Amino acid sequence: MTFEWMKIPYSLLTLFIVLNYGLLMTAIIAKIGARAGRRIGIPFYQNYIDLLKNYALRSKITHGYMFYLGPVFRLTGGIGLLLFVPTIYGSEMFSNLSFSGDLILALYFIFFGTLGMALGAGESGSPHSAIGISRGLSQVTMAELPLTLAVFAIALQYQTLSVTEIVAAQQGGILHWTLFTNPLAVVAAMLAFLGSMMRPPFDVVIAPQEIPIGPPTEYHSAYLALMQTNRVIFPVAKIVIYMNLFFGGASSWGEFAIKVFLLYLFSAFVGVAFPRFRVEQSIRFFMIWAVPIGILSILLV
Amino acid sequence: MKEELEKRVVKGPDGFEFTVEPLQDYYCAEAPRAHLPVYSKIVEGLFNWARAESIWILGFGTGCGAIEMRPLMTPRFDAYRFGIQWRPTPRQANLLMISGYLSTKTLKRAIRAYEQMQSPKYVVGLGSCTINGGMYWDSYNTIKKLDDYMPVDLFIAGCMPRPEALLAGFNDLKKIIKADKAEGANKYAENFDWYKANQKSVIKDWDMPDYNW
Amino acid sequence: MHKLYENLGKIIPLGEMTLQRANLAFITLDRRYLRSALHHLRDVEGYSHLVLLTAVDWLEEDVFQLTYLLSNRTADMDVGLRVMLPRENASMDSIHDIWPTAATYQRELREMFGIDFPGSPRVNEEFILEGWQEIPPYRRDFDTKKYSEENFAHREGRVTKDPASHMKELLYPDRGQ
Amino acid sequence: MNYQPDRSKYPAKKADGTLDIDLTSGKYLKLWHGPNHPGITGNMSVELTVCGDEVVEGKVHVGYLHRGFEKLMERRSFIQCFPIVCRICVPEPDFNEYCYAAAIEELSGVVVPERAHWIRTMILEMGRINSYLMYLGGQAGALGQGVIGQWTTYVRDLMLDRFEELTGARIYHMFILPGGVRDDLPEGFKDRLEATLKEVDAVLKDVYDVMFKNAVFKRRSIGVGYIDPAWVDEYGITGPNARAAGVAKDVRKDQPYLVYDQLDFEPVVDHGSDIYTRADVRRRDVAMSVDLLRQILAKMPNEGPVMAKLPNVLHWQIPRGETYIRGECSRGEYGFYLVTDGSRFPRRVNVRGPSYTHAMTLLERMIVNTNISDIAALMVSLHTYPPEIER
Repeated sequence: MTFEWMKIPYSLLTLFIVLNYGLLMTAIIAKIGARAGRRIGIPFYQNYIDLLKNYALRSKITHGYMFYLGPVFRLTGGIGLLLFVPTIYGSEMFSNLSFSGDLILALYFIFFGTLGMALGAGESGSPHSAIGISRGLSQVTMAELPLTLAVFAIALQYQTLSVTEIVAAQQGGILHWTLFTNPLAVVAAMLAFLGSMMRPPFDVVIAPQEIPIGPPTEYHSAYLALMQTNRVIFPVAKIVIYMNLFFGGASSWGEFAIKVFLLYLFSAFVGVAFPRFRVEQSIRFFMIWAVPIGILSILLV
Repeated sequence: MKEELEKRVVKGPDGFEFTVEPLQDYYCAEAPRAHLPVYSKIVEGLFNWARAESIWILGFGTGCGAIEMRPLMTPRFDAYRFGIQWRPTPRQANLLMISGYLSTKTLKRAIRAYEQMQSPKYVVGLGSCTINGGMYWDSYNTIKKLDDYMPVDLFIAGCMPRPEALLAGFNDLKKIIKADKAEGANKYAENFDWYKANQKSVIKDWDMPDYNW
Repeated sequence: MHKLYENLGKIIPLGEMTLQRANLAFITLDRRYLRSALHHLRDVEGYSHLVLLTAVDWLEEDVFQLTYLLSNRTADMDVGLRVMLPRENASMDSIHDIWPTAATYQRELREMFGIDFPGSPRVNEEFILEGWQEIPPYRRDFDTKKYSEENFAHREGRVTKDPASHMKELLYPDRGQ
Repeated sequence: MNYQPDRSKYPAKKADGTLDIDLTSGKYLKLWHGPNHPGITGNMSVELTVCGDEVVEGKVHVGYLHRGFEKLMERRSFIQCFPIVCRICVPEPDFNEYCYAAAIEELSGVVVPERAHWIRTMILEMGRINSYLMYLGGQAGALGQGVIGQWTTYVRDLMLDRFEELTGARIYHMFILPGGVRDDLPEGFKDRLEATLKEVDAVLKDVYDVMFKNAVFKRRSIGVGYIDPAWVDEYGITGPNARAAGVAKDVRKDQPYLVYDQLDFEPVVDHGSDIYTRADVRRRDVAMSVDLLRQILAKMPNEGPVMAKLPNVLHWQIPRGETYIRGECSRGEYGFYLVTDGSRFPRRVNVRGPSYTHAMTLLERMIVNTNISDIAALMVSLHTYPPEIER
């Protein structure tokens, strides 16, 4: 089949929509979290201002090449993750550059940003960054494991590695969703989801009270702005994967918005109510709970 | 000079010997540079608006004033509404709150924190003791006139200033920034020698590089 | 309290005792007997809590007064031991082996009064001040006002009034000196 | 869980007892917590030497807040000392005022009217509640549970409103003068205070449900930061830190001052002696203070003077003498050691803050063998305020 160049501007359009949606959604989620603390919270357009301000700072300093590349890698991870899975099922316009093997690629991209961040922050030379990196890599690895297991379970269940086909298999009524056809895999994946969202109880990587503030300690102005951009794109992209794999995908932007919002809210609610685990505690948590569930889900398929 | 800042030969864990000269390796010897507004009037106006609407404070409670910072961030006076929030690291902060008197020991740290912030950066002196020494006008350990040691954009008087006063002060600071008069960083870079002379006249044991990024 | 004074007096010679309250007394004693007194008070009499250790500078008599304040919680009794030291190159033996927390007090005294406590851990490290070059600030002959006027830049416009004369002008303006 | 240091990973000790740490070996890492650090309690700093995730040595550095109060007060007349004496300890300033006033009254023989005692007790208990509320928020925040701090600080603001209508100031009240208190209670103050106490009760219940029942909070705090009861006398531990270790140290009970002998209460004592127990003891202490305040409002005499007749304060000379006044503040035993020499100025004032021993020797002892992640929680659980260490 020939590659349709029209896909590229379509994908960029997707990217644009997702970026704005992410900026607004994270702000609104922050407002909801503030309500838990009886506060009003930030205005919903605050993220745009912060972004603009960080790009507008006048002075930048660097600690070496990898210091430049760290945020770039991270952003690449987020964008790549988004671009290689279909955002909206069934619409030629927003199915992006998805192809038959994109599930594996997506798994790779989820991890890619963290690795790039590790290289960059390691270069910055701040001991807090170093500690944050060691924590982050170990924890993200542990959080990835259940997800990978769950994804294998799904792949076995639907006998395909293409996200599109998986979504296709889930169409036709809520009961066809993986959430009901293979609940164990979904549970394992949701635990992994919590673990990789950098919110309590699994945010020891960037815990301000211990290692202010972990990997991004040395990052400022434009670098920080890049990472902010990624911090709104990456979760949405990740949630898109979850939505496609487990919650029947989205066939329209409205459905997309609602599902993503609810999934994000799930992690935010858990984050508001809980203090944070220590890193070895969280690793133990994943080993004891998430991983066995994932294995079990594979065995059951 | 502190001994860990002196040039020395270090034997690495792999037995490989190498010389470390911290002033060269860890610090940048270059003096600060004034970053003048380069863009056109409209763009700078937009940028200043953004800077004013998202003020990130460095979470460094240098004195008693820090006790009123927490009510500032909590339900009664919710400063997040105005785009104000804390950043734990100086790299990402724009505003350094000198919350109350500065002992000479803290002044040294405050200077380091200030110099690590990225321009444009702002300083707000909080409480009477930053203006003229206040209660501690005859103390042997606190500075009396903050704006001799770092460029202060705004003073908030009172001992201690109430959170309402702080919010009003933030609004004034926003006005100053939007009128792009808050060029403290450039002022610091231009009169660098004068500030350094003042700082060294107070800090008797100057054991750090003159300018640390 | 007098009973304690007698018991202590049996083993070591004591100076005079001032009974401040029913449950607070200050006893003067010579520095040679301090450690034995502390041991006796802590192990026999049950004064097991070192409340504070501080110094008073009697410039006129040219002595430092070290005050070791001990407390007996169950009996609700406090006793303060006063030890007089000569001011020039004052030095006292450390008690950080009896109460580990005394090391901190001794560090402060070393820095703020210049009283040396040989053998106390980290006693010569800077504790509160940094790069201090004058005489120790808590001594009476150190004038903090003069120091601050000489060393710090002051902002103009501050007026200082003697409270007595100021109030006199305010209240009785008609009456002269 | 007991405290068993594992010396195996440790650096060898030098002759003078200090650890022999070779930073270039790449095994150890120096890490500074503070002074500019969100996890530090106030403006102090801890110099950590970590091996992996474990701390092998910690040195506490204070002095960033030193203003030289004890020197400044030596050149101010007795009444002039009052504006600055409350600045010594920010979160709970009333104890400085009370201890200093009581010391002056004892040395100069001023007799305080009965009603002033009650009002003083009420103010001290209100300040104690403020300080504890701040602590609870900090303890949860040190473990990453920010919402508790929001709730407690909100109620603390309500309490500060009561202070404001009573004294006219939020933080520094300057209300307790020698000879009594500055003014009588305003009209209808008791009802409004009662309303605020109801709010405190409500938030205490919320805090208990969300914080103390939380599985993650238990996992982080139970068994961490153990204080051996034998250390209590060695290190001069007082207050909740000692009470959580099973030693019922409470000056309000042991040496009743003001009107505490007329109030009915039992000090809160527990035996876990870890972070969780200390937090729990303090939470129950808040409840006790609320109860004490209700008793005070009920038993307080409604009429009577609140200020004694003083000599001319401008020429007030106090004969030579020395005394020590102590009180139980929210961190432990707070005391003033005052020496007068017959002149118009104090000869020597020494402030004995509880953090002085908690934050220095005790923390340096406890911080060894803890995980980096636990240090913030450990420091907060000792409830230290740097200003009273260095004054």
